[in-house]
Amino acid sequence: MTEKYYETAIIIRQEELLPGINSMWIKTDKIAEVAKAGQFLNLYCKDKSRILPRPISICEIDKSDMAIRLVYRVIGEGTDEFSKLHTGDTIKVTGPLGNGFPIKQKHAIIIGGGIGIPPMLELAKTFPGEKDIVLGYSNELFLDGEFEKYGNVHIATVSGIYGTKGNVLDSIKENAISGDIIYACGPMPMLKAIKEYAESEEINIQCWLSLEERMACGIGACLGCMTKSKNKDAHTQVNNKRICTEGPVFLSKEVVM
Amino acid sequence: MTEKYYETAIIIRQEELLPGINSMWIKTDKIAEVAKAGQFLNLYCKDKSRILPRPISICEIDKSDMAIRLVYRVIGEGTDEFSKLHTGDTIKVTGPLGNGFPIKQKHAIIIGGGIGIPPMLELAKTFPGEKDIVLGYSNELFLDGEFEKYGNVHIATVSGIYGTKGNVLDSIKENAISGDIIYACGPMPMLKAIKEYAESEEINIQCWLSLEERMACGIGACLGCMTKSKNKDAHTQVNNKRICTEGPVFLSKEVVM
Amino acid sequence: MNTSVNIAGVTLNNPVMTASGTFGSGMEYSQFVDLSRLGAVVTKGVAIVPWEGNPVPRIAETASGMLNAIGLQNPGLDTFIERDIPFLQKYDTKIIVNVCGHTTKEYVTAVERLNEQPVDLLEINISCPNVKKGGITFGKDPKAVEKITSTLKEVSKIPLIMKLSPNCADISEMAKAAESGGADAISLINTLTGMKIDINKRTFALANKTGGLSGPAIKPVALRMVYEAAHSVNIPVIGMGGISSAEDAIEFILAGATAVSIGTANFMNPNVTIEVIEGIEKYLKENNINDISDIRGIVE
Amino acid sequence: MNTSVNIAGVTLNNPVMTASGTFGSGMEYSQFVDLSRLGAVVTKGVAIVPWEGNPVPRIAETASGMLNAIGLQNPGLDTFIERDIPFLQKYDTKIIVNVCGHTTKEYVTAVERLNEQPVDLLEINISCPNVKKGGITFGKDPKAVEKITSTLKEVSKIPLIMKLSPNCADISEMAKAAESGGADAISLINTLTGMKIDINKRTFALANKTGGLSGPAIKPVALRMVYEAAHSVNIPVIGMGGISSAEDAIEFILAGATAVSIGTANFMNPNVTIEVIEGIEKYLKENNINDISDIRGIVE
Ligand SMILES: Cc1cc2nc3c(=O)[nH]c(=O)nc-3n(C[C@H](O)[C@H](O)[C@H](O)COP(=O)(O)OP(=O)(O)OC[C@H]3O[C@@H](n4cnc5c(N)ncnc54)[C@H](O)[C@@H]3O)c2cc1C
Ligand SMILES: Cc1cc2nc3c(=O)[nH]c(=O)nc-3n(C[C@H](O)[C@H](O)[C@H](O)COP(=O)(O)OP(=O)(O)OC[C@H]3O[C@@H](n4cnc5c(N)ncnc54)[C@H](O)[C@@H]3O)c2cc1C
Ligand SMILES: Cc1cc2nc3c(=O)[nH]c(=O)nc-3n(C[C@H](O)[C@H](O)[C@H](O)COP(=O)(O)O)c2cc1C
Ligand SMILES: Cc1cc2nc3c(=O)[nH]c(=O)nc-3n(C[C@H](O)[C@H](O)[C@H](O)COP(=O)(O)O)c2cc1C
Ligand code: FES
Ligand code: FES
Repeated sequence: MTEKYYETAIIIRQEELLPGINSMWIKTDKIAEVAKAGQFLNLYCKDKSRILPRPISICEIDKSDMAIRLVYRVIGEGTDEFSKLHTGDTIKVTGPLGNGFPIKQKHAIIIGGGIGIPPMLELAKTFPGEKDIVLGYSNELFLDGEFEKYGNVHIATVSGIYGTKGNVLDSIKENAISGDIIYACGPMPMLKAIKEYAESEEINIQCWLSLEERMACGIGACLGCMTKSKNKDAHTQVNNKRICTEGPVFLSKEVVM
Repeated sequence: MTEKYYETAIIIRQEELLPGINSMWIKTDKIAEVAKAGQFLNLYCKDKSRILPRPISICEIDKSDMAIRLVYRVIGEGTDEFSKLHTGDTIKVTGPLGNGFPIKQKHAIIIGGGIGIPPMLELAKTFPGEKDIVLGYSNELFLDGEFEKYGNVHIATVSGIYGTKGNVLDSIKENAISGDIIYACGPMPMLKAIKEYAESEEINIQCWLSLEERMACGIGACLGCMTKSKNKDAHTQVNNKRICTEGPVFLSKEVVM
Repeated sequence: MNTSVNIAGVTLNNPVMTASGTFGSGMEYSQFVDLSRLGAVVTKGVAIVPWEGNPVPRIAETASGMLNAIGLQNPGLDTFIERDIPFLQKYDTKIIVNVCGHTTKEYVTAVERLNEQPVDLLEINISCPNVKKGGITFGKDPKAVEKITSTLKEVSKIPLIMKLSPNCADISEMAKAAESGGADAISLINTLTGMKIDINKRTFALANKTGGLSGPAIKPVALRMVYEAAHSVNIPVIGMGGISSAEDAIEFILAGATAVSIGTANFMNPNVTIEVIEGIEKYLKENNINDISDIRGIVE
Repeated sequence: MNTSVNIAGVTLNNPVMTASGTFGSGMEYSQFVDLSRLGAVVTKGVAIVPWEGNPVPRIAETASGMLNAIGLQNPGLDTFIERDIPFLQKYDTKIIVNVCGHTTKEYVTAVERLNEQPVDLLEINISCPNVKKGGITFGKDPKAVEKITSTLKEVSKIPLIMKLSPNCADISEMAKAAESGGADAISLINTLTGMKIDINKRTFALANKTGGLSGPAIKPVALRMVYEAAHSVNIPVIGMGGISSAEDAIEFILAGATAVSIGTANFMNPNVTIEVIEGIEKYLKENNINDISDIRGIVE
């Protein structure tokens, strides 16, 4: 287990990337020092009627400034509360949580879909091997420019206004992208399709998926956030894995989705 | 019934009069126009875990600016929330609520104790007759200077560091204050003592008391905020009066405390 | 788009009504709300004679909820009939009178007197946790519920809604008991019995020691019970407990409620009833639903 | 100042323990909390063999509360005995093992196996609303409570805490039933059964449809039940339900609880247990109370 900390972080700055998609840098005390790509934080609401923390993935880490970037969609009351925080305001957070992406020296295909794109940025930044980056959007783009310095970026949009018309797999096929390892985060249907693709006979490459589920504790104590697993899990002794602890990143072949 | 409005008011400014005692001017849409001394507002919290509005008395009314001043003690989570509002922030309010002080052309003794002092300011300002103003504090003074332009101000402090050592009745006796009518707001023991004093044979003058009780609706619907009354109340048909509606200001002889 | 609903032959323009005891007899809230827009006004519980209620404090706030121990203070039927019913008749809304009593006889007498009045429905409160005699004592076992229901059905000319208590082990049993007693509809939930202590004064926050918990805090319990009740009986179910938005109201309708009552939320926002009505209309429109009954109970 | 309390002969350094199912077996929270400072750690419910629990989603948030339908997923006694008990033994705290089962036999077998283990107390969960068999079925009528209690008392070498459900009509009856069955202590409340519906997806928020409501929302109900239970029995009462601050904990103690458990609040603040312990000490000091037992149950 990496160390985890419960801290009061300070908002460095916050901006809107697109209507309803916010980017927020926060200054942490110790979390940034130990955090890595693919992990997440628990963000606590100030409003006392919202008692559960909100899990948000780490989008970027700036160890020199002890800062962490979070990019999130304003979708409900909790994220709406966060979106109103200004420079200098504070927020309680716990982290870093979860396992993060395992880094392998290979040619990676890094895939992000929708609000699953932000966690791929720190991975793209820190992944040491060659990398193709495939980003899927429904329509408007965000963060795409920031990926460009780290690899070849391929865009897919459902509407077709940018890049490949279709989803990330359509882009992979259209651009004949290949590699030795896949890392992906995004909506469940996308992850299922990628799992199938990566495990198919003709492709058959290692594939790491970042999963989501409703959480309460975020640290492995409540057993709220399960994914079905292929084999019996060592911790739970049943075919269930804790997404917050054994994940959120899983080898595709280990999980049943 | 005066008109009542449910509005979004805007904070004009807020300052601390003493540690834990705040003064806040808010701009209303229509409330200030119809409000009068002795009435109160219901202030709603933004935090959704605090569902009941907080009743706060009107301290001053500025009809030309449609503004209302509220002076309140920061005593719990709701008033703590209000104390953090800044110029330009909004707050939902209902008002004006309650009956207010009945104005009579007489020599008035206006008595305020502790956090019961603020509602007496608008009364002192608008009362047309002669007036003696008696303010009771435990220790530190607030608002006392603002009363001075409206009448003779007499101070009592429990600690004795300012004015009469003791309570407001001690001050009345020490200064041989007399008048034809009493208006008072303050803690229950003070109000009980004033009631007894005013109704005593040697004094025997009309006495109006502003009462407090836990409230839910603030407009007479829930029957939460009763005071026992001497006679059967027309609305309730029992010896109970709604403080929020028939009060908060009652003729001392009509209520049983 | 049709938002009207039918309860025991009475057609409400929309499914939104007020919860008894939180809206007086409508007079006070009429300053904020056009009562003609409400599906129905449910009045504060009324008894044959005036009741004094409990000592104060009667109100305490809790996390996303509140406790009340009003103790069914009410002005009695004479004043109610003379003052409140004529007031409500001025509006284009349905009048539902909530009735309380200490004894079966008191309930019977009240119902008999209301028989002659221009009211649309009666809601019988057998579930008030805040009075020592009457109220909940009738509502805590299924046999007593069935008995009082059938007794009142015999005398009532007006359709009866039996209001059930959540302070029971099995709400479907209670619902079935009301149905077999002949109830025309049931409403639920009344408040959950709760307590608050002031640790500095070392005393109860309410003079009555316990009070009824209401507001958003209880919504999950209320919704579950409404779902269970709606799946146990064939009479209409009026759902309430913590509804403070159109979304909340729709949850209850999806769970099987024919209509909903809004109580504590009136204290949180005096306009809430209208906002809920408008929000339901918006939801129906956005989801291309022509009749509100098309979504009733569809989440199973 | 003495904050220690005694439950069935076991002395806890202070009255603050964790609520079963919210704290794992302490391992995860040991990163935030020094377990040696806790009065006791109550472990997640454990059964004789591993349980899979319910499908996801298992968690939903509600106003000042949450619903869970974990379904008592647990690794089974083998793993628990091998991994979790030795872990907890490293700390200077008491070990309370929460036990669940589908049948009386399963409970009996579990208790027999735990007899040989270095645990201080057993808490028997007969009140889980989230499993179809077992759990609540044992906890919903007083006779069943008395029966399972006496059956387990016969085999147990470790003192027994019976954990009661709030989903009943009369908690004092349940408390008395546990006492006459021979319980050494009772704990309450488990969660209130609740429901949430997603109106856009038109489906239940939890895969299990219903879940258990916990957190600050339920505190008034929990406090009332603890008060009633403490006034009905002579065995110690462990109070829980919505405690998230020292003030909350003190309310329960004033109402008669010997100890308190903190559940959902751990999710709101991983340090909460320590803050509650420190806050209780501060209260005692400020009020010149030398022994925590001097304020137990003094609000009557
Ligand atoms: C490991 C992990 C990483 C995540 N990373 C990101 C990210 O980087 N950016 C981002 O925008 N979103 C991310 N999410 C989703 C994010 O947690 C939810 O959108 C957020 O909790 C919604 O909160 P809300 O109060 O605005 O919405 P509401 O719908 O009002 O929330 C109500 C409750 O449901 C929970 N909830 C709602 N949606 C989700 C969801 N999709 N997953 C888990 N819980 C949910 C909330 O936490 C809260 O408890 C992540 C989720 C997980 C599990
Ligand atoms: C008619 C009226 C006029 C008032 N005018 C003023 C004023 O001008 N200045 C001022 O400082 N205070 C005034 N009060 C008291 C004020 O309402 C409370 O101090 C305030 O509600 C406390 O809220 P809180 O959330 O900070 O405290 P908490 O204790 O956290 O409040 C919890 C609940 O108790 C209620 N409550 C707490 N104390 C009181 C109280 N004394 N009276 C009524 N309800 C209470 C709150 O409204 C809330 O519902 C007035 C009260 C009434 C009834
Ligand atoms: C202040 C108050 C008074 C109430 N009085 C009554 C009453 O007289 N009769 C009754 O049947 N229910 C009464 N109730 C219960 C409500 O009608 C309703 O069943 C309950 O509050 C749950 O709904 P809510 O959460 O929307 O308030 C009262 C509730 C409150 C808060
Ligand atoms: C996620 C979760 C899991 C729980 N699991 C158990 C359990 O295994 N056994 C048990 O007796 N109670 C269980 N409970 C109930 C709690 O121990 C406690 O009784 C209840 O949540 C009320 O306390 P709280 O409001 O402090 O959480 C669980 C509660 C939650 C929230
Ligand atoms: S969220 Fe509690 S175990 Fe994962
Ligand atoms: S607060 Fe509701 S009647 Fe006065």
